[in-house]
Formats: sequence, structure tokens, C-alpha cells
Amino acid sequence: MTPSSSASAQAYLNVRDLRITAGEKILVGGLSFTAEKGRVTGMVGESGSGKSLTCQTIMGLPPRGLSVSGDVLLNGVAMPLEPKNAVLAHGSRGRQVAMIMQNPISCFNPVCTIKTHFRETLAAHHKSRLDNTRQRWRSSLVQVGFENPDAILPLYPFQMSGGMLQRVMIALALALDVDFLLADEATTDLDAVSQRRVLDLVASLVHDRDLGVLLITHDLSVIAHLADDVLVMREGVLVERGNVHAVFNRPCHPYTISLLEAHYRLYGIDMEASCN
Amino acid sequence: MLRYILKRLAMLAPILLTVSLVVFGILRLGEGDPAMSYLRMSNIPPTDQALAVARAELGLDRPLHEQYLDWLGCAVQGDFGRSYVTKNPVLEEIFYYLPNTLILAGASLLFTLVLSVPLGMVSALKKDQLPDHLTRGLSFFGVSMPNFWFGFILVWVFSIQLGWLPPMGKGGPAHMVMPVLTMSLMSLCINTRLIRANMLDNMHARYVLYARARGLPESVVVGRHVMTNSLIPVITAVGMHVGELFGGAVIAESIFAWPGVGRYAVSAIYNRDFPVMQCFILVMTTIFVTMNLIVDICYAWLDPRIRYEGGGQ
Amino acid sequence: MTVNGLKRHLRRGLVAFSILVVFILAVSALFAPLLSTHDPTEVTLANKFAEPGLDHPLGCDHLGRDVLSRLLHGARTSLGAVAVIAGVILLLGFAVGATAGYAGGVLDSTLMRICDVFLTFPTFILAMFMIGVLGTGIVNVILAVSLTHWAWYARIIRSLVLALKNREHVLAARVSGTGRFMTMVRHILPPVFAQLAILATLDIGHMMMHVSGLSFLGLGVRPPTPEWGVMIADARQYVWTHPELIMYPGLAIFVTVMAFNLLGDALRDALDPHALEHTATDHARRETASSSESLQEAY
Amino acid sequence: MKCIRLVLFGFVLAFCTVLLSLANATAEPPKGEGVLVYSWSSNVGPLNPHRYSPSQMFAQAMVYEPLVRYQADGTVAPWLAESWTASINGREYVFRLRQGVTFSDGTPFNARAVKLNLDAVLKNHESHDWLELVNQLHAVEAAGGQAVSILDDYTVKLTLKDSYYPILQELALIRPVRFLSPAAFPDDGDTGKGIKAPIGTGPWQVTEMVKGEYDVFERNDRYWGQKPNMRHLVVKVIPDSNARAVAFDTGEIDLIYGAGGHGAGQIGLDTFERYQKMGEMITGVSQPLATRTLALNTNRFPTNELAVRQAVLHAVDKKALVDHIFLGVEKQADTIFAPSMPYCDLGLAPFRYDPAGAATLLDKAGWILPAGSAWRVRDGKELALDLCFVGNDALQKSVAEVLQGYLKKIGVKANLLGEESDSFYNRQKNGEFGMIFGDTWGAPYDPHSFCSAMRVPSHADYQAQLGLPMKADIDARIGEVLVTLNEEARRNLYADILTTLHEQAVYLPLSYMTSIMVHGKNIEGAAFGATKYEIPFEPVRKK
Repeated sequence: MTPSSSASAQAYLNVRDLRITAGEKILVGGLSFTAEKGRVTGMVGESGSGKSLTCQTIMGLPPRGLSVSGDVLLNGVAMPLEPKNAVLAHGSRGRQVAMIMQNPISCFNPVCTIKTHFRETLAAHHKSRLDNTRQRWRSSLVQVGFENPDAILPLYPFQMSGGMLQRVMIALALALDVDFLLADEATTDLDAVSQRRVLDLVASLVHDRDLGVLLITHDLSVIAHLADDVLVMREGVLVERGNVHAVFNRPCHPYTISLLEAHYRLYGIDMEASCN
Repeated sequence: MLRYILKRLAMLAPILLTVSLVVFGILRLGEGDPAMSYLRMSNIPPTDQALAVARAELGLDRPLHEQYLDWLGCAVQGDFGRSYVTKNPVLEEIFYYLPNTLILAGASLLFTLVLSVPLGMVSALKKDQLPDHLTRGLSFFGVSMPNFWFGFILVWVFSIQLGWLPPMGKGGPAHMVMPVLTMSLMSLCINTRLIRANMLDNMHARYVLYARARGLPESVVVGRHVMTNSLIPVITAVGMHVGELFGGAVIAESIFAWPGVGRYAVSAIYNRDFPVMQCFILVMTTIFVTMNLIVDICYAWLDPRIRYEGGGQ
Repeated sequence: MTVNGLKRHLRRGLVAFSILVVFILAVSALFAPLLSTHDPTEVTLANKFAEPGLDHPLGCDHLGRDVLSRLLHGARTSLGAVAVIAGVILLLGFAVGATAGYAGGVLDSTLMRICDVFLTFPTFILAMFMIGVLGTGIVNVILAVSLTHWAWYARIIRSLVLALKNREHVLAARVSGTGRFMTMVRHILPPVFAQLAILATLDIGHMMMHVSGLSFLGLGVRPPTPEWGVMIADARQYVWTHPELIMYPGLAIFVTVMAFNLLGDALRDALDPHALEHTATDHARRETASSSESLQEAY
Repeated sequence: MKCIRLVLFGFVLAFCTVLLSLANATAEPPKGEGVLVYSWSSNVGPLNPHRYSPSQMFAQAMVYEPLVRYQADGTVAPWLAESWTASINGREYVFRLRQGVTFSDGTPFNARAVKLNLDAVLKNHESHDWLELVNQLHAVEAAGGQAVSILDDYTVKLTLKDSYYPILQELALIRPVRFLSPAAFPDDGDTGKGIKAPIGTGPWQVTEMVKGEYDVFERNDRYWGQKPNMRHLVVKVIPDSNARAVAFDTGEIDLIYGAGGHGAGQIGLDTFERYQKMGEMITGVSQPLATRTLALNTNRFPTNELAVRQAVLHAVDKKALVDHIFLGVEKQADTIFAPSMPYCDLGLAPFRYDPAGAATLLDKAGWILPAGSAWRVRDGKELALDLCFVGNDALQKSVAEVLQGYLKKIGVKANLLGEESDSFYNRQKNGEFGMIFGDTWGAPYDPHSFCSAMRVPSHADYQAQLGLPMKADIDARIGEVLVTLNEEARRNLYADILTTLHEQAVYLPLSYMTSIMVHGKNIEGAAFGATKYEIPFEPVRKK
């Protein structure tokens, strides 16, 4: 199924003609796609294809020194894209759409406890103190599978494992009641068990809370396992998109085919066989 | 945390013991003859007989290890002997002048921190803009400026030419301006550069990106995340600055006739007043070591990584 | 882009300037007797405070000695002393640091405890004390400054060697059967030397200020040896009537130190051992109570 | 946020500490009307009249007074003793004390006080053995006699072992024969170990001593003589002569007064010349007070040779030295004692500046200048000597560098050895020098005390003269001159001694030291004392 123009009007995230350039060099060239709530949209592509850049730009945080054009509509509202307007965007950033990142241990401030991270995040979005309570932090930690959240809160990031921190990131997003999650290589550095656990968690959240997810990864098995739709990126351009089954079973673009081939060969699966 | 502090405190004693051994070793193995200085300062003609008497009196004729243990025993009780020149107990003299030096050093350290933090921050936040260029240029000049020359230029400009500041001595806060500037210039510039580099490093850290992605206001992002992580390493640098400042104090006190322990020590060196030199270096080193200990404890206190790793070992 | 270009231009200009200054200094230090028009110690009272002119390009000092000749010979003293100090420090620091880092075990901890003792003292104070005991003179100054500085280097070299020792390519070389010595020579020494070159260049200014500072206090070289710190101290009493006499040697120190700092920065950029440096710094920071490295980094 | 708070907390704490210590430590000397501000290189010290360093002589002279006072013309005048009589044999002196004199604490000054003080001095006679007067008195005591006896409340008799003629000069010295209030004596009476308080009969009394910063003197309102014009005298501690000049320029001090010369003196002579030329300042130079000289070692190669010593003396252009280094403030010296000193006007022929003559002398002695070499050689030995000075005394350093230059011109190599005072004095003691600086002591020590010390092995002069064939003879004559009562014999003996030393070229006198003085036009009445050790602050008035 290809998203139609009418569907794009209702889509939660709507990216139109996004261009990112660094001087003469085009990093992302005219990217357009949509993603909806309650669905997982996968984005694949090799390193340097502009996936993470797109993700950061959607959050309104493109790296300094890049020029950005195009629109990002969130729930029908245009997000400012220039970094100097970042302050304007912060109302929806984090509150409606949250990002979880790879290598989580480097994403937490090493000298602050998990509690501090919760408190400051909620404080940034909820003015009232009533909502910013220990109760709330605990419930979101429980939701991501921590059975004893009180033991987690006073910990420092370096005292926890990557998988745990990844789940804390998700818990931080949940505590804000976000509608949409950008998962940028969120499971790349994790061991298989933690990866599985995080992916299962994401899947259940999509199902239970009608969360929308944009899942960026270069691991095709993760896409196959979790995504509903898939976007294939190459050198800043979208080369193929569609329902995950459709794309994986009948790839059209040569790049998609080579990606899949490489993946199957690595896992010793004969491509022809699996397609048929 | 308590364990960490105790562990560090326990290390203090052996460090100071070794320090005393080194000081004693340098003193006894050097060429100078303490008996000679003692006699000259006592206005006793240094005949061979008088020298022998003085050596016996000062215990210089006994085996080295005995001399050391004796000396250490006295030193532990705060008895560093009497100055050859003034005949007063050395520790008393040193402690008399010490507060003046500590005032200067403290004020310089404070000045260094108070000024370098905003300068470093502004420089990093306005990277490659005018304030940054100015700060970087100034700090580069400052790092290359010999403090004994700088002090004299200050006197020349502000006392002789303009007549704004008192050129020497101790008195009100105005008397402190030039010595403090002279002493802190180097530390200030190093610190500014350090903070700027740390800030820039940290601004590209992933946790800053994540903090922004969580929608934290910029004030919180910079004020809490970038700042804390940039400033905590500065605490370590404070330990180093103290060492530099002590060196600077000797020079500043000489230029500005500040009645501190550094100037006293220089005159003691001219006179070869060995007990004073000995006590001076021991006291300064003890302060330096203690400062570093405090710095380390502060560092551990502020940076949980050290606290948890260091304490567990 | 033009701003960046300008910056690069400026930077390149500064580096060229620093290389030029260091070159001039080295030349004047090496060939001071040939370049200077007068004997720097020759006293001609009739020329006291002579104005700059053809015969004396920078004039004469309070004893009628040619200032330019004294400056040139001062470069010889200052740079010579610093060169010897740097050599001693590097040799000693390298021997101790590399041995400790590579050998490990009891030897390592023993050597490091010795370093700790030297790191415990405030450097300038210890140097003063040593001069006080040993007496003044260029040899004692060199001795004092070297002995107060080498331990930093030993520590840094040890951390570098330690960090490198466990690097993949070094481990790979070891596993594939290269001998200990050859591994050291091939894989560990070159990056350590690169790092040392940077550190030493950045530190030369610092050492120079120590030497001149001691001389300024009257605890350094003995007269009539021309030395910049001594020249400043000598010129102090004539500052009202002849302020230029205090400016020349001061500027000489300032420019020299600045040139070496610039050169060190440039060297660091060129050799870019950034990753290495970080491993080493992290390592060292955990180990040393007083992290000299962060200070070094800031230079 | 926890972290930031902590850092802030640290800052505030540090700031408070500094403020607190500042507030505590700031002490202020008196200021304003009636306060004269002077400066010295150190604190004036404990001011024990019977001890030496670290007490400063100028301050001891302000607080304590002698029985007789040395005059500028070389004679002694009555002071605490109104009159005296000497016995025919020159061994007994009876002093009639001035009545109505009290110490500044109100204790009367009388014969008892004099005896108490002299006994205290004799108790520690070892530390005063350089002073023949004390030796003479002690010898009497040692022989079972009484050196100091009270004849009545205001009459004291001193008994000497020999007829030592300079007794009055030595009684005029600043230390150790001056008088501490009996009330300030320690309980065991031994002033060698310390005193309770520095209380004397002098025009000033100490009221405050702040170590490393300043000392305050106050007018002694009980003073029997001319009372000081100023209520207070503040002596600031300024160890460095440049800092002193800056302090004077900025009005921190009112008066520069004392020896000239950067290093040991008050200000550099160039600075003094600047004030002279300025015109807004009143400057003054005293009459010659002592001699700045170098001793040549007659007991050491190569100065053991008369020709070399004579050549050295002829090689130095003293006029240029005096013009450019001493800037005319100190006059050229050709003999070891100024002719104005007692017994010293002998009309000795000076060693003229004559480099050619010096070279001829050396040539004749076999010292040949090889072609292409800067230094003379004889029998393969280079003509080189060690020139020793105190390394951190800028004036000595300059002079040494100049001398090195002159000697180079006649092919003599001078190795400069600028060392700490310790090593320097060590060389004076053991004779490890070729040429060494040594000033004469000036009035009232010259010439008798100085000559007397030439017989003591630990003096540079003894070491320097040791190589002279007639050294034993010189020592014998010195011993004789000090106890002879015959004026004519004394004159002849001195002439003999000084002529021999002059002709043997043992000393290279450079200049006659003077004191200098600089003050603003608001100060009047400042004048020079009779010796270089005292400063008469009493008549000084600040408008």
C-alpha cells in the first residue's frame, strides 16, 4: 500500500521536500514521506544515507552550519527547522514527539541521576509541580518493565547497562505522554536479549497506546520484525517505500535488492527461496 | 564517599613522610654548610674550633639517619628549629607571614575562577565571533607573558605613570590589585582556555543533543548539562593552579614588597638560613598536598564516576 | 567561507611567524658570537645608556654594554639552558615512563611512587629550595628545573605506553609473534615521540619562564652571564629614565614563549594525535591525583 | 543543578574567607600630621642593646644612648656622662653621669643602671670579642678584679687591663655598650637571651612592631635633650631599593636617607641622580664616612706578586668608575682611609690610572701577552684571578663587571664569582679569593678597630695580608699602637702601618662612601649624622 495524498493529510508526521545541504554538498535531497500513529514506519539505508540527519531535523535539531529547507508537519502543525528557532519548537519537541537514540550511555548526563533526568524533562513541559511527581516517574518506569523503579531512580547512568538505559529513554518519553517516537538506531549497540526486549516493548506500546514510531536502523531483520511500512534511503534520497512485506518480497529498486541480498547472504538464506 | 576520603587521608601521612625525607636529603647532600651559616648569622668568627662546636650543637656530626629521625621527631611536634638570623622559632615566623601569602593566593584563585568561568563560557558560546577572538587572543598573550615582567609593567603604568594604585606594601584592597593580577594572569588564561575547550567538547556531546531532544529549554541545557560537565574538570585544575600561584606569589611579593612568606623565603635563601628554607618548603608542600586532597575530594563529591569507582576499590 | 579562509590564512600566518621566530632564536643562539657586534660582557663606562645608533642598534645598558649583543647572547643562555633541561627531562621521563609502562608490576609501582613524590611539591618552590641549597649558577638552575619537571613527563609517557600497549594493532603485533622490543620500537615509540614533541614544545615556554624567574629573583645564572631574566632585574632600577632597557628582554621572553606555544599548537594540529591524547588523558586522570594533563591540554 | 549549586557554594565560601581574613589582617600605621614615614629593608628587630643582628643599628641608636658621643670631627663629646677623667697610666676612667636622665619608662638612669648593663655585656663577652674594650674589661674581671665599680649614685669607674687608647671611641659605639632600663632586664639579668622590652633613654621609643610591614616609634616625652619635632616615626619595611623609589615617588614614604647604592643601600645611585636633576626634591650627600675598597690576596697566585698587584691598581680608571657608577655621589678614594680620619693624613702618592705603565710592569715581571690571546701568560700559566662579590648586591655587581673590563685591557683575566653572602663571607674567612670587596667600617671604628681586626684570622684583611713578608711586623705594630699613650709614637706607628699597606698594594680603594638623603620640600631639618650608622631624626620637621 502506498500512502495516498489524502492519507498524507491525516498522517501524524508529514515530511515534505526536505532538503539538507552543507555548503555545496547535498546531504538530504528532497525527502517526502508520512508516518502515522499506531504504526511503525521503518527507515533503512547504509551509514551516511542521511537517516539520522533526517531524524534530528524532524526534532528541530539539525547540526550547526547546515541549511535546511522543506516542511515538517506534526499533527498538521509546521515545525520550525532552523536551529535558531529551536526554542519555538520546543512545545511539541519532547512533548508530542520524542527521540530515543543509539549508544544510550552517552546520551545521559553522567553526573546526574535518572531522577534528575526525569525531573528536568517533566519540568520542561509541565509547568505544574503536581504532575512532576515521583509517582509519575515510577509508573512510566514500570511501564517499560522495571519492576523496582525506586531502585532505578537514584542510579547514575554509568551504573546501568545499555539496555536498561534504552528503556529509561522510552520511559522518559512515556512520562510525557508522547504521540510519536523517533527511534534512531535505538537497538544497534545492544546485545541480542536486550534488543529483543526493547523491540518487544516498542511493539507493545504501539499496540496498547496507539503510539506512532519512526524506526531508523540498518538492521533489516529489525524492520522485518517490527515495521509496518518501510522507507529505503540512499545518499539522501528515498529510493523505495511501501508496506514492509511488499517491499521485502518484491523489491523494485536495485539498491533495495542489493541490501536484501547482502543481508540474506550474511544469514545464509537463499533470497530466491525466501521470496517465493 | 567517606571511605574515599579516609583512603585519601590515609595516603597523606606517607606522602608527607617521603616529602620530608626528600627535603632532608637535598639539604644534607647539598654543598652548603649549615654550621657556617649559623656562625655567621650569630656573629661568631667561624674558626675551625667554633665550626666544630656549632656542628655538635646542630647535631651535624652524627650519622645521617639519626639526624633525620631526630629532626623528624621535632618537626612532627612543630619544632623546626630557630632561624639563624632572627633566632626565633622558624614555624612561628613562617606562620606569621603565611596568612598574607594565603590571602594573595586565595584572592588570585578566586579572581581566576570568577573571571575565567564567564570568559570561557562566553568564548565557547560565541565561538568564532568577536568575544571569542578577543578572549582567545588575550588568553594567548597572557599565557606567554612572564609574570615578573608583567608585574613591573603594571607598576610602571598604574603607579608611576597614572598614580592610581599603591605600588607596594599591604593595606587596603587597592594594594592587592596589582599583586593579584600579576599572580593570577597565567592561571586565569590557562583556565579560560580550559573551560572554553571543555565547553566546546561538551556542546557536541550526545547527552546535550538528547537533552535538547527532550525539549529542555536552552538555559537548562547549557546551564546544567554543558556547564557542570565543563566545570568539574576545572576543579582538578585548581590543584595545579595552587602550585603555580605559590610560585607566582614569591615573585609578586618581591616586586610589590608584600610581607608574605615568599619574600621571607627569598631573603632566607640569600642568607642561607637553612631552618627557614626547610620549614618553608615543608609548609608550602603540606598546603599544596592538602589543597590537592581537598580538590580531589571535591572532585569525587561532584563527579559520581570517581566517587563510585574510587570508593569501591 | 571567506571568514574560514581568512582564519586559515591567519592561522597559517601565525604558524609561519612562530617558525620564523624560533628559527631566528635558534640562529642567534647558535651564532651569537658571530652575529653580535660587541662582546656582551665588555664594559665601556663612557657608553653608559648610549642612544641607539649605528654602532649600538639598541643602545647600551648601565655599564655601557651593547644591548643587542646581550640579547643575542641571552638567547644563547636561555635557549641553551631550556634545551638542556628539555633534553634531561625527556630522557629521564622517557626512561622512567616507558620502563614503568612497559614492564608493569612492582617496577612500575615503585617508579610511579618516586614520581608521585616529585609531583607532590609545588614546582617553583622546590626549584627555589634546591637553588637555595645548591647555590646559584646555570648548572644548578638546570638541575633544579629538570628535577622538578621530569616526573610529569614520566607519568604522561607511562600512560601513553599503557594506552598503546593495549591497542588492537599493538596486541595484534604481539599475538602474531613480534618480540617485545620490536613491538616497542615499531608500534609504541613513534606515537609516543610525536606526543612528546608536542608536549615539550608547549612546555618550553613554561620552563623558560622558570629559568628567567629564578634569575630575576637573583637565584639564577651568575653575572656577568647575559640572561634575559637578569637583564630585566638589572634594568629595574633604571626604569624611570630608561624604560626601554626593561622592555627589550621582557619582549624577548614574551615573543619566544609565544612562538613556542604557537608552534606547539600547530604541531598538535599537524600530528593530530587527538584520539591518542584522549585515551592517555583519561587514563592519567584516573591515576594522578593532580591531573597535570588537563593543564597541559589547555596550553 | 546540584552540581551548580555546589560550585556556587564553593565560590561564596572562598570569597567570604578572603574577605574575613582581609578584614582581620588589615592593620594601619599612624598617619597624617606629626608622622614622618621612613623605610628600611627589614624590621628594626628586637632592639636588644647588647645584641647584634637582626636589630638594626640606626634604630638601636634612636632608642639607646652612649656615655660619650662621637662627633663629626672625630672627637668624642659628653653625652650620658657629663665628664670623665683618665688615670695617668691610661687604665682607669671615671665617668660622672648626667643627672635627671630617666629611661622612657620612668626608671632613673644612674650608676646602678650603668653597672647592670656593663655587667650584662661582660657576661656574654664571647659574642663581643671583636671589641677590644670588652676584652680589656673582661681581662680585669678574669684576673679577679672589678672592671666596673660604682663610686656614688652618679659616678662610675671603668678599669682596663692595658692602657687601651680608643676606649672613648668604643664607648661611643651603637652596640653593645648602651643602656637598657633596669626594669626591662630579664629576671635572670642575662640580656644575651632576650629582654622584656626595648626601653632606653633615647629620644624615641618603640610603640608598635608589625613584622614584615612597619615599626612605629613615638617621641620620648621624658627625653632629657632636644626632643624630636615629630610625634611619630613610621619605618616601613621595603627590602628592595626599586620599590623604595616607587614608594617615594607615590608619596608612601617621606624620606630616603642612608647609604646609597642599589642592593645594600637605600636607593640606586642612578635613581638618586634622577632626584637631583628633578629639582622638586631636596637632596643631600654627606661627607665621606667610610671607604669602599677591595682587598688583594697577597697569599695566593697571582696576586702574591707585588708587580701584579701594582699593575691591577694602575689598571683601574677610578675617575670613570666614580663618574659613571658612583655618579659623583661618592668621591674617588686613593688610600684605604680618608685623609680626614684620625692619623690618616699621610700624603701617600696615589696609584694613578696608567694602563700602559701597568702593562710595562707585567712585561717586566715576565708576564707576556702571546699574539692573538687576550690573557697574559708566564711559564704556561694564565694570569687569572677570582674577583668575589655578593651576587645580589647590584652595586658590587656593577663594579665587579667594570673591574673585569679594566683588567681585561691589561691582559689580566678576572673570573667573577657572585655568590650568596654566606659563601662570600666564607671566602673572606678562609682567603679563597683573588680580590674581594670589603668596606672599611667608618667612623668611629676607623682606623683603630679596623686595624685591630687585621690581626684576626677570620677577617679578609688578615687573609689578604698573610702573604706579605712583613706581616708579623705589621701585626706587632698594630698591637703596639692600640696601647701606646704617646701621641707622637702613635702617629708614627699608624704612618708606618698604613704606608706599608699602601706601598705593598694590598688594597684597591675605590671611593669614600657617603650617605644620601632625598625628601620633598615639605621636610626640613634633616641632616647627616657623624657616622654612617646613625640617622638623626630628632630635628626633622614635616610641614
